[in-house]
Amino acid sequence: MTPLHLCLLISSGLFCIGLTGALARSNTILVLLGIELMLNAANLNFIAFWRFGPAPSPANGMIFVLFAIAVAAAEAAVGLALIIAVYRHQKNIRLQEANTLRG
Amino acid sequence: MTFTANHLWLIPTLPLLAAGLGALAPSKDRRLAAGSAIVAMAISFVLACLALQSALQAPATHAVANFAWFDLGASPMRLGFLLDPLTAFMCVMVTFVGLLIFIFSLGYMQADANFKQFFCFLSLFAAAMLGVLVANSLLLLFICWELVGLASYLLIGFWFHKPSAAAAAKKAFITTRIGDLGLLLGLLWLYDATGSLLFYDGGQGVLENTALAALAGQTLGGGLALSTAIGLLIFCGAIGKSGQFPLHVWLPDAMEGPTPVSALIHAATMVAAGVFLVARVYPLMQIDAALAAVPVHALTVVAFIGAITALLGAFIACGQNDIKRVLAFSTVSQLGYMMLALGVGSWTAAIFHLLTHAFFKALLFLGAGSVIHAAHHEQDIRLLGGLRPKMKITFATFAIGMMALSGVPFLFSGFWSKEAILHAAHAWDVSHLPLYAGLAAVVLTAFYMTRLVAETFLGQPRSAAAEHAHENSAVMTIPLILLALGAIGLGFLGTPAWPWLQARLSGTELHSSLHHLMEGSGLMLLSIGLVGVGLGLGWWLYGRRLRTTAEARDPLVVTAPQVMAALANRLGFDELYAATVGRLNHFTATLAQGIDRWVLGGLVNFLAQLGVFSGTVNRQLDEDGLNGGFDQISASVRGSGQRYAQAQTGEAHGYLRVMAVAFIVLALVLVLGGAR
Amino acid sequence: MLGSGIINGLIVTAKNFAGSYHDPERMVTVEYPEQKTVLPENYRNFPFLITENATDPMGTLRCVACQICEKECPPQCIIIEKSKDKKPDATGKLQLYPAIFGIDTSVCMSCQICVEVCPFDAIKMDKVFEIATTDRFQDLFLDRERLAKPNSYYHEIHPVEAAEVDGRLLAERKAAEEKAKVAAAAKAAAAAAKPVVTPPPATP
Amino acid sequence: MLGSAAAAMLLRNLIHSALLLILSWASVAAFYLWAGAEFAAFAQILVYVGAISMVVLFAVLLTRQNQVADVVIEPASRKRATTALTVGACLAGILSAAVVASRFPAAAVTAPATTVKLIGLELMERHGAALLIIGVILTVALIGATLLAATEAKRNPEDAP
Amino acid sequence: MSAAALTDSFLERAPLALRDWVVNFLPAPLQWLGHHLITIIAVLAVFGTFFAFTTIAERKLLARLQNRLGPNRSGLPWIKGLTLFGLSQPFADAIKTLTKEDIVPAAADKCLHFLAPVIVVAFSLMTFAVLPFGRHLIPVELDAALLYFFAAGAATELAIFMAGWSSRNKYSLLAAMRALAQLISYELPLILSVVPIVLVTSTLSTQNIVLAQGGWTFGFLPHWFVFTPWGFPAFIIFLVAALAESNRSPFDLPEAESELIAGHLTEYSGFKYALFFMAEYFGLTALSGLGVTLFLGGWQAPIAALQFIPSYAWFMLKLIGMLVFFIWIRGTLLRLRIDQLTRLAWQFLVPLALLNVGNAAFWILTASWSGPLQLIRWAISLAIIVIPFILLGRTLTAGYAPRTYRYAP
Repeated sequence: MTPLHLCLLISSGLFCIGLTGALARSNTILVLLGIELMLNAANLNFIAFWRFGPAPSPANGMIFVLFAIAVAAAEAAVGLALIIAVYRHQKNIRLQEANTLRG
Repeated sequence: MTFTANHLWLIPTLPLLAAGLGALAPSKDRRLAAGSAIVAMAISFVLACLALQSALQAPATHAVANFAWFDLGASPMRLGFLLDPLTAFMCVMVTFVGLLIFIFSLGYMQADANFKQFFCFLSLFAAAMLGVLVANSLLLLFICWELVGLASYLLIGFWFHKPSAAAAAKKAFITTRIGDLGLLLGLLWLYDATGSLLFYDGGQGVLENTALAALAGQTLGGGLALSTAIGLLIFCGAIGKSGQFPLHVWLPDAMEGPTPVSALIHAATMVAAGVFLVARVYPLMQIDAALAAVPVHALTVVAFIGAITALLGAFIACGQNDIKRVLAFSTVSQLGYMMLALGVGSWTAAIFHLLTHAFFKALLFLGAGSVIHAAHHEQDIRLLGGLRPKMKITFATFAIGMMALSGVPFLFSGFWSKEAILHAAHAWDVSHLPLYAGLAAVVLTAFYMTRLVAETFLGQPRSAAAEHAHENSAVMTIPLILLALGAIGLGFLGTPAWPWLQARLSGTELHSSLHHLMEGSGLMLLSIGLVGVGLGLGWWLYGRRLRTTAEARDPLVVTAPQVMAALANRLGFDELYAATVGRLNHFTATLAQGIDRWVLGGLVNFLAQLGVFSGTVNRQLDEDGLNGGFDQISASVRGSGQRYAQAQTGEAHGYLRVMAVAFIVLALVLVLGGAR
Repeated sequence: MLGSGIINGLIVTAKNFAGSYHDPERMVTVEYPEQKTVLPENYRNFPFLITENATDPMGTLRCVACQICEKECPPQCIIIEKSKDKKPDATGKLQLYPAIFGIDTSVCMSCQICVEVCPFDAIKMDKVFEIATTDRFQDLFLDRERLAKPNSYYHEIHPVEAAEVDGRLLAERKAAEEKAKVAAAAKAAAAAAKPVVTPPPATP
Repeated sequence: MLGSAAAAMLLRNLIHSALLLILSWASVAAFYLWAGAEFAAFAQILVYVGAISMVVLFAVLLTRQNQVADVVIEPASRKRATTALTVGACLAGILSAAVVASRFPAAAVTAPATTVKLIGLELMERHGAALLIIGVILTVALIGATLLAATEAKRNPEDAP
Repeated sequence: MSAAALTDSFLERAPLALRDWVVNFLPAPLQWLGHHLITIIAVLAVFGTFFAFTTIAERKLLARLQNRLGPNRSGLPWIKGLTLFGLSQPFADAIKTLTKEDIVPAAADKCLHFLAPVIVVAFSLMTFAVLPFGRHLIPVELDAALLYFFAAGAATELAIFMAGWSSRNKYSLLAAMRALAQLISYELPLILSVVPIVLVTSTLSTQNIVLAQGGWTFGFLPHWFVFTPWGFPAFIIFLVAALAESNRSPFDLPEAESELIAGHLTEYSGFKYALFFMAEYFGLTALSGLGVTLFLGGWQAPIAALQFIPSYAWFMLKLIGMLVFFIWIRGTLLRLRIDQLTRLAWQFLVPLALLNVGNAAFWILTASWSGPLQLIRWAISLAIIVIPFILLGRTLTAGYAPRTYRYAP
């Protein structure tokens, strides 16, 4: 068991928790947060491979993580704004009720 | 300190700063917006003069300052600035004319509510235009080029509350975009072919021998050299921006903008950008001329487009009644001249004409602006008249501009630059058709300018607006006077006897002797004669019997009503485009409907008829068979649609679940199948 | 320009700062136990009872236990019990006196109504403010002995008002004496008239 | 990290789960620190703990609903939770099996020397285009979020036709 | 004395020498622990006392600014009549708050209610870790120190939210939201005002930034960043944003006693309240320290001739100067309204800070200019910032004028 294995296990655990949360919870905010957790798990992997990977390049993993964080920030902002807009429209934020786009 | 290419970025930056400042300033703060714009322009002018002085010390070299913008994959995307006589001359012209027009605008736009925005836009335009001039990279040039387009859009549509202005702005924007598409394609192709977009880069640039040879060496299908194809695509951009045939239609409409804008953008600077672009990439355009095997040379196309435009513009100008539109078509025609000069191989003549034209056309436009401002925004020449005693300075300067444009010999700059072009056309060995077109245009130019001056300034006032006109304040007349001086004096920089400008531009030795003047005297005499014919014709038709009322019919309309109607209608180009390009859209849209209605509908009709017919034979069978069949088909279609729609539950959880399951499957496949 | 106001303000406070060290006039602080501010003439807080003579406070209370103030007191913080006997007052007249006179200052609201209604100028407003105690029941209930303060103290704390009151009392007393004299004279006359049939005519 | 994340997803109290999530983000940052990625760790804290958490908390507070309504657990959501758990467990099993089974080349002993200056240079030069695009995305997201969340302004009476 | 001798003089090294001397008593395996513990204890002790004296200094100074005397009575408990100018007041205050009853509302979220003050103090103390107090005195030398500072500072927002929410008091909650809005709004100009420095020095390490400000022109004009045309506006923006970040007057809306009954602190009493109070002063001190580090040359002496005074003394002097300035501001300016506050941040500070970043970029681009060009460089750089300042200021104050009082003489 190398540190890399440990990191990957942790990150896959985090990913699965995020996924389960996103699937199970009905509150849209929590679904969004679950997705954020999955993103974090991916970032964790980047850092893990950057640090313990076979051919570490000086900054690649880090820069990936920075970009991912920036995108996550944008995503969170837009997502939460959407949630607020939905809330204003239908007075609750349960995801299963936001289904007016169904076929 | 010497001014080098490293300092060149200052020239466009200053107006840009002024634009930013103007955007920030409160809209009440007129003095600040205008003041910063003018000061920035003045400093830019001084810097441009320094640049010129520095460029003239080594006219044959191209001083560059390149820098990496960012890395694109492995290769850096590099931009740069270029200092050579072409850039320097153009910068001086743009900043000087721009400065005068800025000052003129102080008076002209005085009463406008959006005064501040106007100067902000003007500064933005100046910055973008100067950016085009100093760019050493086709990409940087393209960026600024588009910014110029944007500024032009904003300024044409400055009085956006007028529907016609808004429409004209849109038209100009879209029409030039068609050309820009070509430019963009050319740019991409060039980058693909050479891996660089820098013009000059110490032997690595696209305009330097290595790249040119490579470009000319490759041929495409049909024997077309690669350089020709790219050159023509780039030329598309120039066609759009410079209002060349067939994309000239936006330029006259652009006159809906405020007159200083027309003077600055649509006479002196922006439209000349196309000419500048071709002159800038001239080595690329020119390289295929040495190849005999190619079916068409890029420059030949340029020459013919130019010739057609020159003649066409002049023709249409004869039939216009709006003072600014006459000048607009005249601009189109003059730009055609420049293109013609480029095409026939004398880019120095083209730039010479560009510089002189910038001065006298800006002068004419500002004169027109002065008239319009004095006559309470009356632009129809039939309703003007009799302004000469009321507006002496305007008349005098306008007349100078008119004579420069018409090519009245010896004293006026237009004469010398036009002579240079005609000589070049004469020396062209491919065809003499452009020369004849140019000569014809000379007659027409002299004719319509005479008509314009006679109608506007002579005779008696034909409307209340013209009656109450009066001379404008010094802030408007002084730029006119300065420009008039330029319109006279500039010509002597490039006479055949002393072709200083041409020599400096091309970086060759200056040969001055009167002998050269004599050499081409035959052609010169011919063109002087043609100018005389034009002037005389104009005088005979318009000056001799001055119009007394606005309703009086134009003498030409009396003689050739159909022709004049067509000219007034601009030879129906707009209608043509509406009927072709515009209609194409409509056509494709209606095509689907048509297919629906006629083909399918016909089929259905036919079937229905068949049904009716068979119904008479066996009604029972008909209802069970055919109609039932239709019902069944439609029902099944609807059913399948519903089934598919059910997958679209609108529930994000469902989608997420599907994604998760798919992910698991993917992971399984990877783990079981492809695990190393 | 934006910010000039801020700078002006900073200058003002900086002047305050510097001034507070060399210019005692600026200071608004009074260091209390050592220094005290002079209270204004009309300052008042709780009532007290006036005695004529400082040496015998209980003997010379002006109060005659008429109980008007007790009835009028809005928060009902005054308690009075009349005496069984009578004592001569300042004028020598026999009057009742308060056997018990108490004011609960934890209830008193300093409204001064008791002073207004007192026909004998016996209760006045005090100026003390150091009245903090450790016991909030006994110590805040002021009895007769603690309430009684001599007239000279009244002159000390409210000189103008006290002078006016004394003047009025003096005038009243004089008027009463005159009246008494006249009444006495009349009485004497009446007494004299009884034995003498024709009384001498009264003085005009 | 895992514990707080799991608890966050389980708790009924939204604020608590949000705070726990923040804790798990912070512990991710701690992980970065452990792995020697200082810059990423501080960026993570600054962005997640400093900014995103605030947005989340604001959103939670702005969209609060009746506490009562949440208590009723519909059968549908029970079913959904079971499926979710199954899916999550499956995935966890597969991933961990895969991770355990795979061999990686030997790890580098020390963390790669990454200075802030190096990151800055890399960002501005090699990844300049990406940086520009990220900037644009962030700007657009900011404007979009503001537009979405902002209440529609009352129309000016002058605007009416 | 030569420069090298100066930088290594005994005084300069004294604190380090003391630490090493103590550490040497420990067994070798524990030495690293002792090393760090001593650093932590030193920071805690110095800034704990510093905090105590800041409170008394603030009270006395404020009093003087308003022509009052301020606390001057407290002495020592066992000597009667000794007042010490009231300097022992903070200790009296501390004893008072410690012995006060700790009230937790019945409905409160007890755990969070307890955690909030702990977190806020912990994180505000953490910020001290990267401040260079002296030439050799920096608790932790980090490559990304500035980023660390702001990351640690960001956590206080969380604590404020926790305090407001866990109190179950609607005023607390509303005030916490307001405080958050303020903190987030001002975080932006704060960070943006620092960006020019990072641009110019191309480092995030605080120690390197201080080193970059070393040197003097003619021996008495220090090369501090506050004396550059981009550094001065950045410093001003930093000051304003720092005031707002530490909830101090005139931006003390979050705890405006008269409006919000002390905001998120409403339900706190006794020691927890004291912790919040302490965290606030720690935050202020840390931000002032950062300001000193970034703009005022950190521990560099202002005049070359004064270098013999140890560097940490200079740092402390400058820090005290900053704090005095903050107190001065508090004694002068009135509290802003919430709309004025946000408007100031978004319409004035942020655009100005962005422009200032551009200004710094210009400064770097023209770094090679010299001679008369240097003057032009200064003029352009000043123009870049001053003209927008005036314009933005005009738009910001449009419609405001000195009030005219109808009935006043």
